[in-house]
Amino acid sequence: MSADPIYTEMIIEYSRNPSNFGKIDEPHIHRHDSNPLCGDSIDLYINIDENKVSNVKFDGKGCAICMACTSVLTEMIQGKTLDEVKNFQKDELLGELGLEHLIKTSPVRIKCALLSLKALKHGIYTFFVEKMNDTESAGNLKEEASSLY
Amino acid sequence: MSADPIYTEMIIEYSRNPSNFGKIDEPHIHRHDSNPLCGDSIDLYINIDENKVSNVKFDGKGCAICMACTSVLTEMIQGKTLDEVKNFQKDELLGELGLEHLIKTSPVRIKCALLSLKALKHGIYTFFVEKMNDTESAGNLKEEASSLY
Amino acid sequence: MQSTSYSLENIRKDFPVLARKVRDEKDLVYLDNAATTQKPIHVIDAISDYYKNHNSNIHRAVHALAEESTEAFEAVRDKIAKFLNIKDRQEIIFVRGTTEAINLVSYSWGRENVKKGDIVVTTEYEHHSNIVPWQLLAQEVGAEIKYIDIDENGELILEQLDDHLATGKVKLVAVSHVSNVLGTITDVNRIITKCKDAGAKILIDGAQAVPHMKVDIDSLDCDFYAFSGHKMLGPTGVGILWAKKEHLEKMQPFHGGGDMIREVHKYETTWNDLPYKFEAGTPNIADVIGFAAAIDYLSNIGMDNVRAHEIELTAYALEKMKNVKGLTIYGPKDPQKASGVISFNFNDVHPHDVATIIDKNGVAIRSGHHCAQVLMEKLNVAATNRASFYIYTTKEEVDVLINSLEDVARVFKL
Amino acid sequence: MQSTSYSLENIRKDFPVLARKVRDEKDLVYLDNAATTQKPIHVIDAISDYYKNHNSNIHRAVHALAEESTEAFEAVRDKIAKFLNIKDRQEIIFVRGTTEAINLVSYSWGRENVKKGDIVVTTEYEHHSNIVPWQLLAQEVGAEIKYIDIDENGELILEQLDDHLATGKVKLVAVSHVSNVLGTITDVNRIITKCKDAGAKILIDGAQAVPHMKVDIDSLDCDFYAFSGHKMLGPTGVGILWAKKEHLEKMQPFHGGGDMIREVHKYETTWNDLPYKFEAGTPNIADVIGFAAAIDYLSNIGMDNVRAHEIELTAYALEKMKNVKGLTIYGPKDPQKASGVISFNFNDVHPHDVATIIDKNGVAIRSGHHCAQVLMEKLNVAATNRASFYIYTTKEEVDVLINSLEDVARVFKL
Ligand SMILES: Cc1ncc(COP(=O)(O)O)c(C=O)c1O
Ligand SMILES: Cc1ncc(COP(=O)(O)O)c(C=O)c1O
Repeated sequence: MSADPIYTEMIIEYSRNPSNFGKIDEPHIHRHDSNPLCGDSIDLYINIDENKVSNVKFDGKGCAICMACTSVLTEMIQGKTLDEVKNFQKDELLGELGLEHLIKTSPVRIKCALLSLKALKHGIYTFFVEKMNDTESAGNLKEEASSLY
Repeated sequence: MSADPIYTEMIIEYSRNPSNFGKIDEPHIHRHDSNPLCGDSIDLYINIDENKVSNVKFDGKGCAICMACTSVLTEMIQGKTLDEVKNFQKDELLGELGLEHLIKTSPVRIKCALLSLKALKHGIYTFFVEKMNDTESAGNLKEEASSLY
Repeated sequence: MQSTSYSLENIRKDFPVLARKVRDEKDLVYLDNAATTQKPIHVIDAISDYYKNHNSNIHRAVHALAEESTEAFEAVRDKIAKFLNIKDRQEIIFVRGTTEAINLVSYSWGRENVKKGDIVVTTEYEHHSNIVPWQLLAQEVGAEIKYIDIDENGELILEQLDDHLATGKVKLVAVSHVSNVLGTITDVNRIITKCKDAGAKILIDGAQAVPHMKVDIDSLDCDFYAFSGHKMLGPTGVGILWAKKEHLEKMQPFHGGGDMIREVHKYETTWNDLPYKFEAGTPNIADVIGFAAAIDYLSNIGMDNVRAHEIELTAYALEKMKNVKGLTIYGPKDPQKASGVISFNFNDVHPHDVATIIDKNGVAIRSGHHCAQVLMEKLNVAATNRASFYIYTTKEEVDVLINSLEDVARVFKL
Repeated sequence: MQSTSYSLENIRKDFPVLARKVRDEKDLVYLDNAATTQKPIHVIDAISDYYKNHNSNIHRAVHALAEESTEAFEAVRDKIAKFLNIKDRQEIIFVRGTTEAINLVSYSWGRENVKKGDIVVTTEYEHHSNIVPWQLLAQEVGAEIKYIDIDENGELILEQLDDHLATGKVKLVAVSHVSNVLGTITDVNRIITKCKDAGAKILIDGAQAVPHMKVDIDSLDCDFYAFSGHKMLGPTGVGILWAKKEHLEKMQPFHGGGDMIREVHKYETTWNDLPYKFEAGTPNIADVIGFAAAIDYLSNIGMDNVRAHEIELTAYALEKMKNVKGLTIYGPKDPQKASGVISFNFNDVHPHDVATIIDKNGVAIRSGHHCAQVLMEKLNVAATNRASFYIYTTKEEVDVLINSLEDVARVFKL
């Protein structure tokens, strides 16, 4: 069997040992999201200090792709400014795991890969609007989240 | 053009000059029926004396087939006993106008031909049940009427 | 005969049924296109190909066929968006037809937004599909139905809409873009402007418009738009509801079931994103994919050419009909104001009898109330004959129709 | 290989898609039949033939094509009546699928008959289509949903139904005839007897039963029965609601529109006879006619043979699966108690990953929640893998499935 284009060592490893798996009590941002098509379901918890991601955790159930992508996402946004997080793009995330090809090859599995990013964008949106009363910064993050699939 | 199997002289004649066209005030039986598919719509009025049809009229709008069949129906039941009317069959009616073939050849037009018979059976049923309180005689006239199309 | 900028002859070859002989080897003259159109081989083959090579349920599974089917199905949404200039594909909902689309609005939007004492406005030339759902709603919530009447040319008397709107109680104006009996093209732009000013929402029944002319939903800017695929070369069983996202987001779901949910728990459930929230259960996958071939076919011809062809044919038919004694024509006499539909009566002969007699010559027209009994009542007739044209209709076929009326005259000794 | 009294080899030749190669020239092993089945050439050709030779709208027009189409369409009702032993064809209503059928009951019967404080009973192994419509209803009228739980064998604990019925508040029991995840065959006869004694009505979701075993509606004597054509060789977009006439007669219409009316006036309307009262708008004519070919095909094989083949395959698969380490199987282990559906999990590997990996070998199974999230919650899993068989499935295909699990083990280093 040739090397699998999806199930790389890295993805299997993350799926078994996800990064930042757990929960934050009373987080500044909490977003639950799920994939209505397959049942993947995650909770993303973020704390913001001085406009930066100071802590991020997630828990939930999902396939290897979902677990790996969520792990990597939490790693990548740790310490980033809100602005950086706001502009974080799916290509960066997918690229990190060599999954860019899913966009073309698997309309179903791409949803597993992007579930956490969707939750992140929605979560930041809500934070801007509800906690900071700053609809301007929130911009079209909500539409961006929706358009992720 | 060969002789038309539907539009015989007789049918054209009846459609222009329907028999028993008109209304009875306060009739013993009044039944309105219409064909939901084409919009034919008739009212049938019947008086019963000594268990016999003493008077019968109809009015409404319909195609030549509907007008001819309703005319012939009113002619045929005039003076008949309730029992005879109850057992009156579609073949007798269609036979009178040479339209038996419609059963096979035209599932749509057969409905025009039998609309008055349907109204008749329903009307008699209601008469038995509501005026005579005689559900036994009414029998399954209602189902028979419904099954006419 | 080439009657427009496209080749009629080539087009006719694409429609297998047009080669049919009916009733003792007569050529079929199909003039019942407002009821449903015929299908080009492209559409028929697209459906077969789907079943022969790809068939699978969609959206959920990850296997090869499911991916192919899902992609093909969702691509149709994009195609429709492009065809009708819809900016957001999430606003396109697949249903069975115009009837289901309107009922969806009447249940999911209507039950929430139309209350006791409110008014729903519709018109005298509506199809039953755009009357009965509002009657059912009105009865349930205690609202009222008001009509916009038509004038002697078969056009809406729009001043009546002003009067209705002036009550301040109108929640919705539901009107067809084109009348299926008279062919009248509704001045929807004027109606929409009036409704916006008055704060009323507007639903357009486009069943007879989308097949026959260019429709631009973005620039129309109404609230709801409904149409059926089978009246525009597509398979039966596919229709579209378009609605503004702001409405769809607020509306309760209509049908509950698979695909329209996000998470189901024993006692509560959350809804899926748009458009899926309104697409419960396995959709009519194969026919949606077949419908795409219909849109391609019409796009290739060009909707402006479709319209031009119908104007030409209608003008031709109206001119010829002028000379037939005993013919009454309903609706606009100006082909620019109508789509390719002509309703008529012939002397005192009931339309059913006309249709049966000319059917012997292979001519298929519709006779009856055309699901527009309110209009029949207005015209004071039980029924009319209706000849309706489409992209494959020829002038020769119009001639056959008109010549056939001579047989009717002979049978009825006129 | 001939595994039952019919020739599997000949049957497979009737299904064009089974010759498909997927993912680098692998033979397709289609084990997603509970989602939708493949279609024999007979069904595909019936649809093409309809569009090529007969296509017309139905019920109203008198021309040749309309008569042919109407007759073909209505003949399907008779065929279904015979297939399921339904005594009265007027009780058969064409809808899009099981989901629409159940929603029709929930709106037209439910809104009238289920009131505040009443109870609707359903089960832990229901498809969302038989849960969400009742949740929507319950929410609207203030009724309650109660569940019949399942035991460790995946069978319903019917004593709980007794408890629910004992409250005297149960208006409806809505239960699937066969579970789409576990394959469990519900003891519907016992449930129906209990419901009758308690005066509760019963709706059966037969989506997974009618395709796989002989169903006799007359002798069942429930109140409502729903199923989908696309899960039994038929086209997408066709489903059936059967209901007792006494209910249909009393129920309000669901959708308003063409064909379901008798007379429409401006402010009031009367309804057409059954079944048309519930069939508003142009139905999915071509696919209903295509569905007839599916019923013929299954009738020719014989439903007893269909069932025997599935029992044989399921027994074979269960036996083989016993030897695979790390496999958890959900539901009845006795093939007599289940239809040809096996749900399983493989070690700690998420079903989505299993399905994606074995898809490379051409194996199409379903992974996910199967529109049964309440059941997933009960089983305490996010998802399962589901292999589901049909008349054309072979033992060799089962072998390919099981061998493919080795690839999963290799990738996940198990
Ligand atoms: C048990 C059961 N009920 C209902 C449904 C819904 O059927 P459909 O999607 O055809 O409406 C399905 C299939 O998805 C099913 O398996
Ligand atoms: C104007 C109009 N509205 C609605 C409909 C109903 O469309 P469908 O029967 O496809 O639901 C039709 C066609 O019958 C129509 O002509």
